[in-house]
Amino acid sequence: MKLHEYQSKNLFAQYGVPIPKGRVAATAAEAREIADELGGRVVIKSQVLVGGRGKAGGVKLANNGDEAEQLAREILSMEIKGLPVRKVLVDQGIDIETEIYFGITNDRSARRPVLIASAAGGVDIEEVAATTPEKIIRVHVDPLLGLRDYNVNDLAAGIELPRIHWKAFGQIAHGLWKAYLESDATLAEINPLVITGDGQLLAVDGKVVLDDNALFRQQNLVEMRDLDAEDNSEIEANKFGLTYIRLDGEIGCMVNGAGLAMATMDMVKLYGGEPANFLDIGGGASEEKVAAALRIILKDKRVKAVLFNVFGGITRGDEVAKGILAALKEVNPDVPMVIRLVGTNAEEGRKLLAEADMITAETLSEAAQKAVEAAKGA
Amino acid sequence: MKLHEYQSKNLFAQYGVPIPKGRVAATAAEAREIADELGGRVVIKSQVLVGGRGKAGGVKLANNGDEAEQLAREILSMEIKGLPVRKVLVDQGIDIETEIYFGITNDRSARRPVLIASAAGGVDIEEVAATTPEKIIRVHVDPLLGLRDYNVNDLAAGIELPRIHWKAFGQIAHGLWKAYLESDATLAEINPLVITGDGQLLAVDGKVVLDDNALFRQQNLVEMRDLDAEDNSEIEANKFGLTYIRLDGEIGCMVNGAGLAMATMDMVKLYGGEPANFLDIGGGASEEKVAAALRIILKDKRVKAVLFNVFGGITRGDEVAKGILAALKEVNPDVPMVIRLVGTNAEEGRKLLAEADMITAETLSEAAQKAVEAAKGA
Amino acid sequence: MSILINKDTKVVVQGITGRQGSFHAERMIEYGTQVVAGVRPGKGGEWVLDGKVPVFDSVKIAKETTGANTSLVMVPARFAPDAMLEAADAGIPLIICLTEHIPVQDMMRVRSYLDQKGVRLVGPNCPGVQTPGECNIGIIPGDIAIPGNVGVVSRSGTLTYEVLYALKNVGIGASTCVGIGGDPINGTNFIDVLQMFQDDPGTDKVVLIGEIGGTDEEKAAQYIADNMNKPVFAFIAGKTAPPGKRMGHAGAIVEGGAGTAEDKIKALQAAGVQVADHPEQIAELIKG
Amino acid sequence: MSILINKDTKVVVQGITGRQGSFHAERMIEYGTQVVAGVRPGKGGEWVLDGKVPVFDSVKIAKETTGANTSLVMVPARFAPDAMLEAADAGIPLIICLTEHIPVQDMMRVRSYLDQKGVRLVGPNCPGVQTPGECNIGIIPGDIAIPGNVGVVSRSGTLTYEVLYALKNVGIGASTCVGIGGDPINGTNFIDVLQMFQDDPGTDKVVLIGEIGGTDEEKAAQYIADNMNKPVFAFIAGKTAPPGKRMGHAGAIVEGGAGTAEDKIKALQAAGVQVADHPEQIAELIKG
Repeated sequence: MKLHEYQSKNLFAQYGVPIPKGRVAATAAEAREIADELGGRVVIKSQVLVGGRGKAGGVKLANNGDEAEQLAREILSMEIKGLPVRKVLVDQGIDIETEIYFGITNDRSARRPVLIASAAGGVDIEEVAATTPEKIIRVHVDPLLGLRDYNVNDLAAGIELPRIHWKAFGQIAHGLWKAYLESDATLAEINPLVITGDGQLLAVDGKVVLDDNALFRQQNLVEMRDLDAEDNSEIEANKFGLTYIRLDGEIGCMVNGAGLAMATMDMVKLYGGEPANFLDIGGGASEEKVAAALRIILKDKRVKAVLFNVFGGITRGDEVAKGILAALKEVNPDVPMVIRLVGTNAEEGRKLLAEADMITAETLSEAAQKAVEAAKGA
Repeated sequence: MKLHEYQSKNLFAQYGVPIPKGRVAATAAEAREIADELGGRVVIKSQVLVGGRGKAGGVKLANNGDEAEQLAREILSMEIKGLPVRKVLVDQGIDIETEIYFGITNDRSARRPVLIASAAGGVDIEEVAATTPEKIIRVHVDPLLGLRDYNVNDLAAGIELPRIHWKAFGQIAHGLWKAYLESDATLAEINPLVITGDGQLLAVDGKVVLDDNALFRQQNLVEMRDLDAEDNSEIEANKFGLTYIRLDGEIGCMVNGAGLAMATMDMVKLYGGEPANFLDIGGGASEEKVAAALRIILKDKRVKAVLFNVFGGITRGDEVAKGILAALKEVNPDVPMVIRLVGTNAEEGRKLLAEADMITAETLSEAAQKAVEAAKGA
Repeated sequence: MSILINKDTKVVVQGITGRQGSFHAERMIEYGTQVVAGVRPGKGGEWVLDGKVPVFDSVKIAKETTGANTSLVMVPARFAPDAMLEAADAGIPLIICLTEHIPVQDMMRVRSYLDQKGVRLVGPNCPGVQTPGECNIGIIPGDIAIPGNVGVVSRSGTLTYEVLYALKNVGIGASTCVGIGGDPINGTNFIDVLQMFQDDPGTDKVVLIGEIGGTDEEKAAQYIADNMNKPVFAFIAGKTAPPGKRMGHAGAIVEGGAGTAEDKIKALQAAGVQVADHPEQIAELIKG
Repeated sequence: MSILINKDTKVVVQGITGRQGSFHAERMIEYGTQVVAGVRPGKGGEWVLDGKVPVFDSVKIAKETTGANTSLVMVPARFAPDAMLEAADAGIPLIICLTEHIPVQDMMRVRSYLDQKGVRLVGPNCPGVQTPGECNIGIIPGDIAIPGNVGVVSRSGTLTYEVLYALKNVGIGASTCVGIGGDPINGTNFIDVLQMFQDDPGTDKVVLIGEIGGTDEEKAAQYIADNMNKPVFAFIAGKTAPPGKRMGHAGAIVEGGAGTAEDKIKALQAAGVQVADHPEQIAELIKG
């Protein structure tokens, strides 16, 4: 789950990280009011959960309340990469001397948190990493010890931060660490961390991504969730304990198990089709779950055929088949359905499904081929 | 540093450990008032920092306000093991069903915290450990992980705590752990932890010993310090960065280094004398420190001779001697002084001191022998 | 021969009184696995599965009483980190954790602690480990694999069943099948298992089933090139997965251009590994 | 020959810009010790001790730049735990910590972490380690010991100087002298050092200087009885110390009847150790 810039920065501020004065506004009038409060010179920043909003015109500088209102109105009517802008952050204008990148994330291969900093801040850090990797300083933190001062010293020395800023940087580092730790973030990022003309350090932009698996203990943060930024079908799938990801093809896929679901998509592609989605129905296949999954797949009008691939292991194949039949009756799809059922009691299952006017297959290859053909014929 | 029972229990209560209703009183009238508030049936407990106050008559049961006042008056006029009783804790009377011992301390040889529990609570746990060690359950806690629920389960299972009490016991364990951890305790002990007639768990008595080395970060707790319970000379010595411990003999000892100070005391004893104190003046020997140490030693009127044993290593012997001479001039002692000075520039130092009417010695043996003789002659 | 588990393995099931725990423990016993104990705090002294398995209050007590040497963790995600720490603290040398959805920061702490204790963890978010004919720990169906000389290691569940089943259908059996799990931070990686297979005299060929996300397959390829002389066959799932999306498994995500199926396949092929176009093809490739 | 440190040891001093740190670093250099670096965050790039020693912002940078392989920690108690963790994290294999008054709970955490990293810690609250004629790390005076074949290990500071000095006065030298420190939780105990001396061809006899508190001397006695063939001589301080009082050292306390000098002396004698009545007698006993 991603937090908006203003949510991220407010979170950081709670942990003592200094941020520019500013507030979020949902209307142009509010933006004007905030700009007037802040003395006129402000930045109007669209709050959308995608990157590249600056290039898309979603960040503008205003010199007074009039300009702020005008620009806020423009931005609030935009759509950036398909997402409507519903809020803008109105921040005081900052006199920027230097821009630093500073983030904390989980290093998968080191299996520990890593602090990342670069004196070349303000731009896409992945680009810096690709072109001038020596400008990126990484310091790992032991997960049982937590952040220590010496970790911060290594980072500050690495980016050659002037000594005069070490103390402020240390406080920001500890604040960012606590924010990362206590909100179960997978990314807590300040970019840029600005050194202002008068020598202050300020987190001018912020980004937080939370670990979806830890949301059960982050109720306060879950309330900040912006459902606008998420696919409706994915939200719907989540409710039923399904994992659904919309793709661009025409063959709907319903599979038990994430790895098998990916492999099924790959097979569709291999035989000349395009998968319309990733969908993992997980272990077992209750009627309710299968029906919900079918509804979600068929809501996508591009879908020309549905491919079921179920490895009946723990769950018996005949029971899976019955679940599917019941779901079909409820949803009543008008596209061809191909099913491949293997494992325990698969034979019985296949018989039940053949009677129900489904195309059956023995192997995954056969199933994928039949689904691609069926989609072409539909 | 030790906390009183009422201080310990209040600390525990801050971490969610249930304690009996009650308050501390400095006068008999206050005790009556508290007893009346609590419904009459109360326990009056002397608050002194020594063990065995129950056997000494410092804990009494009262059935009403009159009795409470009377007993509080008696207890407040007592002295227990040389310490005056200045306060009593007035606690509601508890209907005790079972008494459990529960403590957390630092296991020196395992180098980690240890939870200790016993179903045979309410009595001296060291006695239980000595006579029926199988009744003591010990569970170590990893210092980097902190207390985990399974540690508590092992403990509860070990003392065969009835299942119905596991949840309450778990909360108490986590509370006691947090108290131990956040106050830098070397001991946090509930004895007895009582199961009442109506099935509640209550910490009826409590004891906390703090790590003196961690007091710099425990300002709130330092304010609870009861100087009555400590030796005046030891307090005075502390102010000068000296470690002084009063003993029962007649030969005052002043030594640099704790190990050497103990060895010096042992030598005095070996040659038929008795040391009057342990005193470590630490590294170096500034005039100010030596003078303070001398004053403290000589305040003890039983002292018949003073033995200096200084290994001038880092500090040069002549400088040590000068410090001692200046201190002698200031304090002007009327008992014989024996000094043994070795190491860097010891020769020069010894010459300086011999002129100052001090008995000098080359070896520790010789010094101890001379001090014992001098004390007998004095 | 086999790796990790065999007929002498004694299993304690943490979470045996749960719906999943009791169901799968029963299957494991039917398979012939020695399930010697279950753990459920506060339920010590009870017996479950028709009196076949005693329940203890803690892993420590279970181990002391039954000699269990492997723990299967099947408790909910919020309790799983402590369950693994408990097993490690109790001196269990092998922990197999099936639990899905464990927070990443918890897993980093757990893994760090287990490493310091020298404890091997398989999983989390894995189907378990099976040595066909001897011992089955977890939820891999018992009837889809036969004993044999092919070692199987995989980040996936049902995709692995698919491969085992395809192998069985052409008469090829497995020495041991290890599901290492689909989480970004896990206990045992490909290289750990490849090394065990290379050293296991009962394993002649190895199947590696990978997927998008991370660089473990690339590292495995390097290891294979440098250290293995047994033939390795592979399948990588997720060629069609879009970047920036977690494909069901928390670890299956292409991020910042890294972790694509193409990169992994190239690396494996460069290491001499035969990479199948689809999972069923693995069986054909091995049959040769 | 020697243990722990020798002429090739390269020392980084954590806290070199402090009064104590700079004073003793200077003495160490005079002795001939290779003090290659100092650490003081925020002072990286400066040079101290008349331009002899470069200062770095962290141990990691100091190690990378100078190849330091031993750290001397001389920072105040509240910073010492982090200083030790930092040295361990930077990959320094030997840490000698002189700092006194470190909170016990901090030390338990530090020791646990250092153990997991496989780092050897000597101290805290110790005078350091000296290999006469080669290397001196800490505050043991340089002129009180001569090179020789007697290994010395001690919980005390000046009491150790006393013994070294007495040995020197009768012409006996030391292979290495290790002050393990007077704190209840420390890094290296008697057994660790006894084992090193037993294995060191340059050490023929061993002196152990113990004191009241804990049971390390008793365990050492057991170790000597079971594993050592080199003669061991001992002195135990604190025969006259009253119970329940910390005698200067945080670890020197008789608690609950345990840790008395009598118990330790008995245990050592039972292990065949010659125990001296007073420290100077050690030299006589060794001379024989």
